Amino acid sequence: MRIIVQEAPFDFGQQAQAFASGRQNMGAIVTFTGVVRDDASGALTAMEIEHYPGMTEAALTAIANDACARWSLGDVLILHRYGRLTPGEMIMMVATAARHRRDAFEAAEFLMDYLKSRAPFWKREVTAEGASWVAAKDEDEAALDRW
Amino acid sequence: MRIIVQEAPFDFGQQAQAFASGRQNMGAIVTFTGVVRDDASGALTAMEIEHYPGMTEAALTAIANDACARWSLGDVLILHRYGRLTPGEMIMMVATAARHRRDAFEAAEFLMDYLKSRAPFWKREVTAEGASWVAAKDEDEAALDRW
Amino acid sequence: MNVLYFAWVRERIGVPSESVETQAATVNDLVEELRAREDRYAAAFADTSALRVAVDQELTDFDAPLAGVKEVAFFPPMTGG
Amino acid sequence: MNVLYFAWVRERIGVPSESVETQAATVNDLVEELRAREDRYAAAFADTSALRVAVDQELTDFDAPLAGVKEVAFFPPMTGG
Repeated sequence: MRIIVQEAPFDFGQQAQAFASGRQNMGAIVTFTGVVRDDASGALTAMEIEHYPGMTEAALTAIANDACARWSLGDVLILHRYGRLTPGEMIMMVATAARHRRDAFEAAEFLMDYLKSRAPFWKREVTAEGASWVAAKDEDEAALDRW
Repeated sequence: MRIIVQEAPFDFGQQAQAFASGRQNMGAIVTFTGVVRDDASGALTAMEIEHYPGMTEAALTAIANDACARWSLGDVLILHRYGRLTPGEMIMMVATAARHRRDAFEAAEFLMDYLKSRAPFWKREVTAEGASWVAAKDEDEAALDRW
Repeated sequence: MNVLYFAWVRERIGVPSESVETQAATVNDLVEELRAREDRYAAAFADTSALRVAVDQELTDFDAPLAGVKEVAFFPPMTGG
Repeated sequence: MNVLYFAWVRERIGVPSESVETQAATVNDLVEELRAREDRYAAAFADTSALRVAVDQELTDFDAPLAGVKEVAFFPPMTGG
């Protein structure tokens, strides 16, 4: 299991390749990557991500451990950035390796649902008109009921 | 949309990076990669994959088009190999890009479920004792009922 | 009409494809004609519930009509992914 | 006890963290004490249903006890991923 919290950009291709390589006993690899998405108007200047340094890695580790307890997984990676990002930049990724594809898919969705609402990150959108904190969505909270 | 059928190995990291890059309007990228999995005994020498050259690309394109009709997707990639592969080699990958993560995840699972039972590939396992065609699994056929 | 065989169907029949002269109206009629030819066909088509068929490279059923069709392929359930 | 604030809670209170001397038995008691201090605290804690709390870096509820606790953090619902 690898948990990485960093400000710097990451090389998604390299991370994905390294995670997937040399897995003779894991038939299924799933990755999810989150990208800073500009809205249709192109108004977003930056996305600023604040986090809780002492708690973040522990919270991500706990979420990854939960996933390993619920599904038969060979490995889990969670990588999440903080700081100032611009549209098109990758914010984070998760990866799961499992013998069977259903486990790999479900665990990756579970990781994402918990990252959204239970990991100590807060997003602030910066536009030409000013900045505002992204409000948590009811649908993200509701997504946890699935598990 | 990209549909690739080839005998040669592919560079998963490079494909994943290229697929995910430069997507300011797509917040969610999901990839799935299938790896030739050796069973616990380490008995598998090779996995041979036969396909139906005239039909394969058309069948994969139809599956990708179905996914685009059902979910709001920005892009889809399906890459599938044929020929003789050894344990640990990557057989195939799919990738989906969407504004929202649920669309990207569900579409990738849909692609995989249809690839398993509706794309004209046949797998043959080669061991020291001989070779045998992989039987289709009831659970793979049942997985289609979900969609 | 070109008839193609894949995986163990190909192995039982012994060739990957062949040209077949037929007036068969449906895939089922064609299967009956092939079964009557030789034992290797009878063996390959013993249980059509274990087979799938594509007509002009589209998956279909065994009652599909063959009028105007150029290519029929028989194979076991697919195992991609 | 070290008290931390994140996101708009930090902005309203004006500092990212501070040391607080308190005998509060629970998080709710601590919130009451802070609210009584100054308007900026009252503003930040006006609606605790809009807030989340972590005690010694674990998510918990506002009725969590504070005996032996070293660090309490207040923040809005998280928006990771």
